[in-house]
Amino acid sequence: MTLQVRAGEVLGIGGVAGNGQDELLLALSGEVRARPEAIQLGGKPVGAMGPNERRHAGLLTAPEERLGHAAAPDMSLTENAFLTGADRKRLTRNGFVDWRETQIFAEDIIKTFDVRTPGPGVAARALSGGNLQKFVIGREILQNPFVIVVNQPTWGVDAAAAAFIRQALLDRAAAGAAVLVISQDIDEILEIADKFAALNGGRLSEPVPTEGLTVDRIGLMLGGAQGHSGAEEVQHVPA
Amino acid sequence: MFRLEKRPTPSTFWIYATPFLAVALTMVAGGILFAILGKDPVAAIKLIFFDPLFSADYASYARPQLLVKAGPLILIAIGLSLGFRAGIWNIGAEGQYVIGALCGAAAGLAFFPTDSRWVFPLMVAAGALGGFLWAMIPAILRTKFNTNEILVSLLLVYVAKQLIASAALNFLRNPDGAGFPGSRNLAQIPAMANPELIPGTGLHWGGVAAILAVGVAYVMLQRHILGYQIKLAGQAPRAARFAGVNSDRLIVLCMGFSGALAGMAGFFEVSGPAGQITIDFGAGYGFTAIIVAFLGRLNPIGIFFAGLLMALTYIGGELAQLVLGLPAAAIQAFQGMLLFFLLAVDLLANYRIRFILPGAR
Amino acid sequence: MDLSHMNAGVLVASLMVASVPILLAALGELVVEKSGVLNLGVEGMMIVGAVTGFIAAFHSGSAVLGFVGGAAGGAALSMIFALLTQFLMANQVATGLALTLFGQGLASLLGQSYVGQKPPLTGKLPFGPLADLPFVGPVLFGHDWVVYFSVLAVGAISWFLTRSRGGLVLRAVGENHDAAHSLGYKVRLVRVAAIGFGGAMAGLGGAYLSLVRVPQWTEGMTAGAGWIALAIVVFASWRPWRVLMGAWLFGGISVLQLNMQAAGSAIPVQYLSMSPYLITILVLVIMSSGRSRASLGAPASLGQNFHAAR
Amino acid sequence: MERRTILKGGAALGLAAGLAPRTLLAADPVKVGFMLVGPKNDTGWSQHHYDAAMKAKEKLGDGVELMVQESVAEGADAERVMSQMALGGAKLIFATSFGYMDSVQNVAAKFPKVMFEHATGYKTAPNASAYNARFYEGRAVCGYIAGKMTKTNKIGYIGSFPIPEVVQGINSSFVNARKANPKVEIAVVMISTWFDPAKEADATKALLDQGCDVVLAHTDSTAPLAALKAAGKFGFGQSSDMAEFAPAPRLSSIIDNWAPYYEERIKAVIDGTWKSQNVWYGIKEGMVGIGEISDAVPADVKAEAEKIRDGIAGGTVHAFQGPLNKQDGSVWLKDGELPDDGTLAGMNFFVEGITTKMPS
Repeated sequence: MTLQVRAGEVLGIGGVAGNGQDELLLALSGEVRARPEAIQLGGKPVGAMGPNERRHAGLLTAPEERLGHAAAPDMSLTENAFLTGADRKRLTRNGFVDWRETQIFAEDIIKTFDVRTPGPGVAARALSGGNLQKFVIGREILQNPFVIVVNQPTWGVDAAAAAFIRQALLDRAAAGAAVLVISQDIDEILEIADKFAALNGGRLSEPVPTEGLTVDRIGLMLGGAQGHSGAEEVQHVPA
Repeated sequence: MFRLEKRPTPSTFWIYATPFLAVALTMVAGGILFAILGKDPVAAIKLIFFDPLFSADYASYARPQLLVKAGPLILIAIGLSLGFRAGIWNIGAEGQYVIGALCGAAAGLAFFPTDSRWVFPLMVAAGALGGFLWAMIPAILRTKFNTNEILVSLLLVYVAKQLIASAALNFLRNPDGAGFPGSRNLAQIPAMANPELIPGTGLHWGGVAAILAVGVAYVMLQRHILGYQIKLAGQAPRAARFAGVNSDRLIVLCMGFSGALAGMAGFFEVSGPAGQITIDFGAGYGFTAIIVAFLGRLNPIGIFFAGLLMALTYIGGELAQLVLGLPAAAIQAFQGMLLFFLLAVDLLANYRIRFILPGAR
Repeated sequence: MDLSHMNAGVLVASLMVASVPILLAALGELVVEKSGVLNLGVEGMMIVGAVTGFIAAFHSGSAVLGFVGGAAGGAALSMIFALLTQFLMANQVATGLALTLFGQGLASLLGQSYVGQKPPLTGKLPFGPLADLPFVGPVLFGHDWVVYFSVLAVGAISWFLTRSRGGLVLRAVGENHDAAHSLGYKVRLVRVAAIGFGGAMAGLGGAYLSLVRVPQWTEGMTAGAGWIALAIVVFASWRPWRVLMGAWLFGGISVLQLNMQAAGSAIPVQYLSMSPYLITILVLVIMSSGRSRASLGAPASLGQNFHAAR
Repeated sequence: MERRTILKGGAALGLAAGLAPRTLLAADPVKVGFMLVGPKNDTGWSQHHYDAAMKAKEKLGDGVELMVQESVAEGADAERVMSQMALGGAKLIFATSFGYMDSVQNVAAKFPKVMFEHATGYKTAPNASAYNARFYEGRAVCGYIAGKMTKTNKIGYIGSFPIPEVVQGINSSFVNARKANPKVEIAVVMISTWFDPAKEADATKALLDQGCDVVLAHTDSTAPLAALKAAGKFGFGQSSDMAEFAPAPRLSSIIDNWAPYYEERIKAVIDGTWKSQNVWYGIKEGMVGIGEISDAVPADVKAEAEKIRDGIAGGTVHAFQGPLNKQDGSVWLKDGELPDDGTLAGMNFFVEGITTKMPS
């Protein structure tokens, strides 16, 4: 599979669940590693890096499963803010966690992303799905990523929160980041993405511009008509 | 009917109140047990919980003994608690304890006779290293060969016991001991002894190490990134991978740390209260420490008090045997009850009990 | 070393007998763990089974009733564990260890007036001339009924877990209790039943010690067999036939090392004494290397308490 | 009874607060502590000490009060238990396991007014005695019977650890079995524990599988006798008479008989005549007993065995008497020579003819 996302661009990846969405995210987040050149960030090979090094390089991700994967259910929001923010928000000093700074970061997420919660000390599992999702997406976006990858960003989220999250992703693209949205919600992709690619049986189609894309065409793509195989290669090209 | 409802955050009141409630319930249930055995329940309970601390006859001696007995339990339990929090099951601390004692004693006795002041620190290091290396066996088998660490660490306890028995019989046997098994008595060799540091407190270097370990573990869990990773790996393993926690590294660290602490505890015991390597060295501290770790809710401060409470029931239990002639088995059953109650009432801290009418929802 | 005296048939026959207590207890624990519960109290349940089995046999004069009593005693003790972990949400590891402590104390108290008494005999099954066949005789036709029962139990449990609906439910509960709950299975009930079964099997194992192996009631007579049983379950990757293999491997090496000593082996005693533990570890390393955790068969919900939110 | 003691203790507490150990009231009985390494009903080592303590108390009556502590681990626990006994008013404390030796020395130094008796060790102090039994004398009699009774010319010996006491027993059994039967061989199994009935049974079976038909056990349970009974082979009672296994498989037994010594020493404390000593008593003093020799043993063998027993008691027969060589063929005892107690006590070699290697 080869895919390329440019800075300032939103690429939507559609497909029926179970066609490799989770694997794609794990490969991009660094939980599953590859050859160094398999994934390049501004021409820099990052494929062999683990999650933290990729974050350091500016590649941030938000997995589909909120409780248990993107966030630890029994930890507080502050602790969950630390989960991915430790490096880019400089939340450690000589290996020690700066909880004050971390809490400020968590409060910033809560405020900026309108997370409805009594405070950053609340456990993640006490939040509603939409609020936790806003927190998770907000946590990544507020770290100013060069590339942000989200899987099912608005799954099970109420309409208002979903709109908020989509807008935040668009804003991030406008600020110069490359945004990769993996979603089963085709309407969502058509709404925010510049280009669309279909994921089918672990294969990704050639991306096409979303503008003027017909429903029939999408259907064909999702069915695998334009399957396209090859080495897994993801590139982020600076604009 | 009643139903349990998980609290969003544990109740602060019940976190502190439950141990007292559990002790009170144990007094009642244990009292019934003692009464069935034909002993005065009030006297027995008083001997177990009160006399070691306050009686004029026993307290002056028993109180410092509390720290002697609790020291190794706390030291081992602190190490274990980190692994348990991360979901790494080191059940073989008893083996690491025994090997630590063996290595520490052997390192010192290799220099016998000596009065160098460097021998004791060397022995501490050797003890910690011994426990560390013994724990590395399950850790490395787990990370390299995916072998279950519960089984390996547990079976290695028996191997360690064989090793120490043959050390007592052969290569560490006291050459001046008329052919009898057992090493030289380290407590009688000034350079290698681990004496009571402040008279009347029972505090020896092992106790100091235990208190230090409590402090270090507390700070680490609260403030250090490693503590954060440990908690994360235990609570949400997928989130830990997402956060970039290296699970192999964590296994090696946690096993190594608990092994080193258990090894140190073994050495401090052999150089102080026990004195020598004997065939039967190792009185189950490594297993009791597992209970202590959980009684303390895997929290360093909790473990400190859980260790003292366990020690109290041992010492008080001995008194009850001596004075009332209670069988040792009754004390064992009593301790089991105390643990049951402590574990059961923990429920109140984490859950709310709601009474509901049948049929209603 | 003179090993010419070693008779393979006799050796195999002795290892079959020697491993019965471990085998029974490990089979019970296997079912418990398959349901997602980790009960470390096997040693405690075994010793209580040993004493209650002895008491039942002693008073009834029937060894069979003794085994029933042993199973009942182990199961009764396991209900304390069930109450604490399934209803009061207590930590399973700590509760299991406390159960061992309590069980040992309780067993000594119960057994105080039975020390030095003799139980009714459990005889070998009469196979007539078959028992005199070379090798096959002692191995297949020279045992008491419990030995055959323990091997049958392996088959029965294997069948139950893989072929029966009940086994399917049990495994579903152990793999993912939330999903099992949402499918309408009674997670708690299944687990309590599994715990009780585990207790009964551990009790049987204990009773085999006090009624056949020793046969007498003595304090502390299980001497760590329960811990070995726990290790065997892990060794077996939670598969019944491999429990049998593990128990026989461990029992076999234990018996073999004693035979080698008796035959005047040149290997130092201390190494022979360690050998059952070391070889078990070694075999496990060979078997488990290169496999992922999932394929090792540990039930995914093992050790986690279940609480239905609604 | 216990209740009264507590109340009295409370009164004394008021009178003598701060004085430890508490001064005895005139009417108080003498308190005697017994520290056991196993449970008091383990049917073996600890039970015999406990039973002996009870017998001694029975003889001495109300003037004696026992403080018993079971299953005390060696090391810090032992030291604490003895200290608490001393603080609780014990005048005399029996520590009944070898591993307590250094703890006894430590506690004895802390409580100079309390007397201590340590079993099977060698260290003494002005207020601490050592006492031990010459078990090997009893083994000599059993070994002789075993040598006569074996048909396969192979006897077995189950030991715990290769410590001097066990090595003495093996050597003594073998030397005297050879006297009875020059062709006899001995197979030794060490099970690395004093008490594990199942393992003891396995070890017995292993020895039987290797062709032994008489097995001597030096571990605590009756499991070896039960296994021997099932196999129709012979053995001996260990520590106690184990008469329930007579006449077969139990041919005779070697009995630990501590009671007379305990009675004597407690009485000495009551009378104020207790003095520190280091004794090693055998058949003569009655600390080692030979149980009734069963009818399974032919009359002439029985008579021979009894002659050895009485000879040892009378000092005319010895378990070890030269010429005897060590396992490696070097001379241990010249013709007619008797070993000194020092060598015997620390015995760490096998005699010639035993094929089992001494672990090193």
